[in-house]
Amino acid sequence: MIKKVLIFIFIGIIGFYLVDIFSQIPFGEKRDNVGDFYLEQSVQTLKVANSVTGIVVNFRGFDTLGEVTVLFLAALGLSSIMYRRKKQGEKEVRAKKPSSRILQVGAQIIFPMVVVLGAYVFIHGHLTPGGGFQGGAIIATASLLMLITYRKFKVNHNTVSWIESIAGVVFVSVGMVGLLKGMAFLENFLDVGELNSLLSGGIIGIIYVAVGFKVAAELTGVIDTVLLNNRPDNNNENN
Amino acid sequence: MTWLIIPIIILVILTIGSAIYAVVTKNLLYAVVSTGLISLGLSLFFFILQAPDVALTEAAIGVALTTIIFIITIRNTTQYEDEPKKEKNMKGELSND
Amino acid sequence: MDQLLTISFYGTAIALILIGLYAVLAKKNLLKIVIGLSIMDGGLHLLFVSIGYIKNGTAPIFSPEVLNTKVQMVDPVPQALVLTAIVIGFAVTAVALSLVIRLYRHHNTASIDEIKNLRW
Amino acid sequence: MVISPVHYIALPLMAAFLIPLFGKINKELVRIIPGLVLLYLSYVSVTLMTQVLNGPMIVEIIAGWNPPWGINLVFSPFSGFLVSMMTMLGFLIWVYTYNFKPEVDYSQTTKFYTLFMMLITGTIGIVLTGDIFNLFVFLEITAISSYALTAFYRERDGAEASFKYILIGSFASFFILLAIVILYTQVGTLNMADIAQKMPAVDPYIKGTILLLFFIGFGIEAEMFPLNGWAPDVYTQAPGPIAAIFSGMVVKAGIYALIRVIFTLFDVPAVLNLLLIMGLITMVIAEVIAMRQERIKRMLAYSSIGQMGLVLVAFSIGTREAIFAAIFLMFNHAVIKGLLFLSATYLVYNSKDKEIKELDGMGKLMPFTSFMFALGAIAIVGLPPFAGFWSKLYILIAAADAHMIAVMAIILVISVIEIVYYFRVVHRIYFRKATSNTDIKIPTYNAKFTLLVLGLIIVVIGVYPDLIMGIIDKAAADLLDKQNYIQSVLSLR
Repeated sequence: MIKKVLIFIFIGIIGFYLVDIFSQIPFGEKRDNVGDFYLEQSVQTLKVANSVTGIVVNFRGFDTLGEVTVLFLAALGLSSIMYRRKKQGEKEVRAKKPSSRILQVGAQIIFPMVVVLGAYVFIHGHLTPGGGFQGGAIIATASLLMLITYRKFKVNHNTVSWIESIAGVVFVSVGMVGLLKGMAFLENFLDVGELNSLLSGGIIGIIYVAVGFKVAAELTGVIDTVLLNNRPDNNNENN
Repeated sequence: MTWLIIPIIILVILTIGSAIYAVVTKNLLYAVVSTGLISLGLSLFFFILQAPDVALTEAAIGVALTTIIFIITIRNTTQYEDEPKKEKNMKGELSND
Repeated sequence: MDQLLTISFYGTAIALILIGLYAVLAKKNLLKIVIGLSIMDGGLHLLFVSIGYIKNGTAPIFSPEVLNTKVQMVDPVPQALVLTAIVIGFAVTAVALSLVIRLYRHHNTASIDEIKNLRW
Repeated sequence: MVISPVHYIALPLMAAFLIPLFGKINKELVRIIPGLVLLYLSYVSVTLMTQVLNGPMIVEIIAGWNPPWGINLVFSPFSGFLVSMMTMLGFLIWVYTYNFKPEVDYSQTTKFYTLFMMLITGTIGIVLTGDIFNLFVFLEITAISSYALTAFYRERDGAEASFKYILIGSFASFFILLAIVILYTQVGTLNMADIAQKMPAVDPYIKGTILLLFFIGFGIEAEMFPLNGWAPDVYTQAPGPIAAIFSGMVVKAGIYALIRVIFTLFDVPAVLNLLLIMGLITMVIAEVIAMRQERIKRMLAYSSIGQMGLVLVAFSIGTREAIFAAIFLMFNHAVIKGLLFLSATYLVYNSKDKEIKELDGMGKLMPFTSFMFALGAIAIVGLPPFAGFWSKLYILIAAADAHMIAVMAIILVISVIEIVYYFRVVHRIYFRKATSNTDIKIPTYNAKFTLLVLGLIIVVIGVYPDLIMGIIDKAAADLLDKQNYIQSVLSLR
């Protein structure tokens, strides 16, 4: 009981401070900050219509590299944590009941559409809302749909890890080309093209497509790892 | 933004309501679905705040993927919050993993 | 009117943070704790996007329609940062959930009170 | 290609993405590549360090946008010194891990080495970056690899320790992100030099809140009391070499972030008093608890927390001598605690509970490892003529110069406590008869090499402290020279 009271006091203090601080920060007001520079430069120099993409991939591209790495490490850590050494003759067990016919037919129709949508989202990341992360997540949802509909659908880990590796290497290499040319890491070295055309933004397109593939592969890997372990575990195991 | 005031208020109620429900309910599956609803609410909030990129990300990652991973976890573990500890497993042996 | 909007955005965000905080601190179930963490994160993300909003601003996308008109755009920086934060939050949630599964396998329970090989 | 600080991040990332593919060519490559990367980074460190010591600090711009718009890496004497320490120690620990547990199968080995390398990269990133949000991203890279590595062994309670760490670590990142949110509304920039420049104009109340949030967030990573509940369990449950990395690098990166924020970003001198009090409390409580520990790694973990408290105390005195002593102690602690963890890991290699009483008589069974442990124990309590002596001496001198007699007295009392509990272990190793019949594991040759090198560093620095004192002196001067930092970064405009 005392613990509950303490918790409420703690939450009260934090809440009071939060309200107090944010009552001094007006909502909806224009502030003087670096955002203006980004808005200006993303049109003038980078020729990127979606300036959020411009920030994510170019101005603060290093963050994105780190972010992709976080996801990569999460996928890796997840499979390390969930790892179980396979016993002799043990097969991967999934639920035996097949899913309903409606789901199967529906999945067949929806799957390609969702994949195309995802690809569209990350290819047009510099023109419309969206980009590598969103597109990759959408594609991962599509593979999730296949995983839960078809019990026999298997994610080919080899392919996934190839896609993941190559996409990651493309991202870093594109950055390194800048270094090799005597410019900064991740600096744009391509022609930026016309604003609001598909081939604009220089390296932004390449990086976002790579990020899209990588995120899709990583998230698919995460879901597959968790799903594969979806079985009762009554074995003694010491490894 | 004036005409948005009523949808915004509905959204506020929806989001905070599902947050409270997610914390209060004993059934973890309901809690997870409410968490998905919070993400949906947040995604609409982001849209209203003129952040379509964030809205899309929150919709794809928060609503879909997080919820799915939570549900898989629940299927692997337990559905009720106060479920007592199962001492022995089906084979009658203590699992020591 | 403005007051109401302020309250609804900042207020929702702070409310979510506090509700999540309560779940993390008071709940005994591992899954509830992870849910609390993700609610807290959600509130923080909303707070972050809210501070970048500018009244009557448009989304920071220079589509052909707005290109040559002088419109006020909202601050794109918080949006870009929140994008990163959401993905990181997802990664942490996924790792935490995998730990919950492993702990459940090991101890056959998801309650903190029962899992006490190490002192909490 | 010209050597530049960005190699520290780009090459390990490239290697991490490529490791699965290399594994298809030859499975041994999975273990070798991280070592090669760390070896190359050590070479980069030496090159850059000689440059920095004889010239201005290196500011590396990323994506071609000058600060404050782009992200930049700052290789100053202070950050450079820590990074060099981390890469070299990382390489030595890699040598040690090679063939550490050969029975772990291929799939797990791949993950272990990738996470191992990324853990080091994350800490290097925290130290190098000049952008506050980028620091947050690197903190998360470090954190996620730590979570996964803590739970690496299935037969231990790693999952529990890791979950605890995730809980507390999420609070840390929550507070840091919240601080960044408020900070951004006030100064409108994320570049650390630009923040430092604009900070005086911020309302003091809000400034205090932001600082407090950063203090809590980085305090968790720096094992400050009472936010260090995760540390002992994580150190105990993680694989031995990883515990050495935690105490040698992860905590150091947390302290670096805390110190950088307090000294460079903010102009609030009052926070040093808070830091002093927190440091003293951390030190006293941790050392007292360490005395009561039954398990060797837990004892080392609490000792590590105590030493971090001492580092914070030294930083909080705030004079140049004190900061010099603090950086010296950070270096010594990384090396000595690394040696202690690495040797203790082999001393209790096959034991299940890893208790201190199982060490009875190890001096005869494992003479080399025991000797190295004893060397580390003598060095860390600060007995001459080893490295730990000098750092403790300089802290005491700095405290005396600042007229902090009470602090001096507490440090001396704490040293006595340290002597008691370390010598209890050494006594058991050398003067008790072996009772337990656990089968011992003789270290592999590469592990012996690492222990030997670390031991030699301790002895050499103990005898010739001048070898390293010049560099540390420049590092301390760099940390205090805030204007130089701001100008070096912002002059690129």
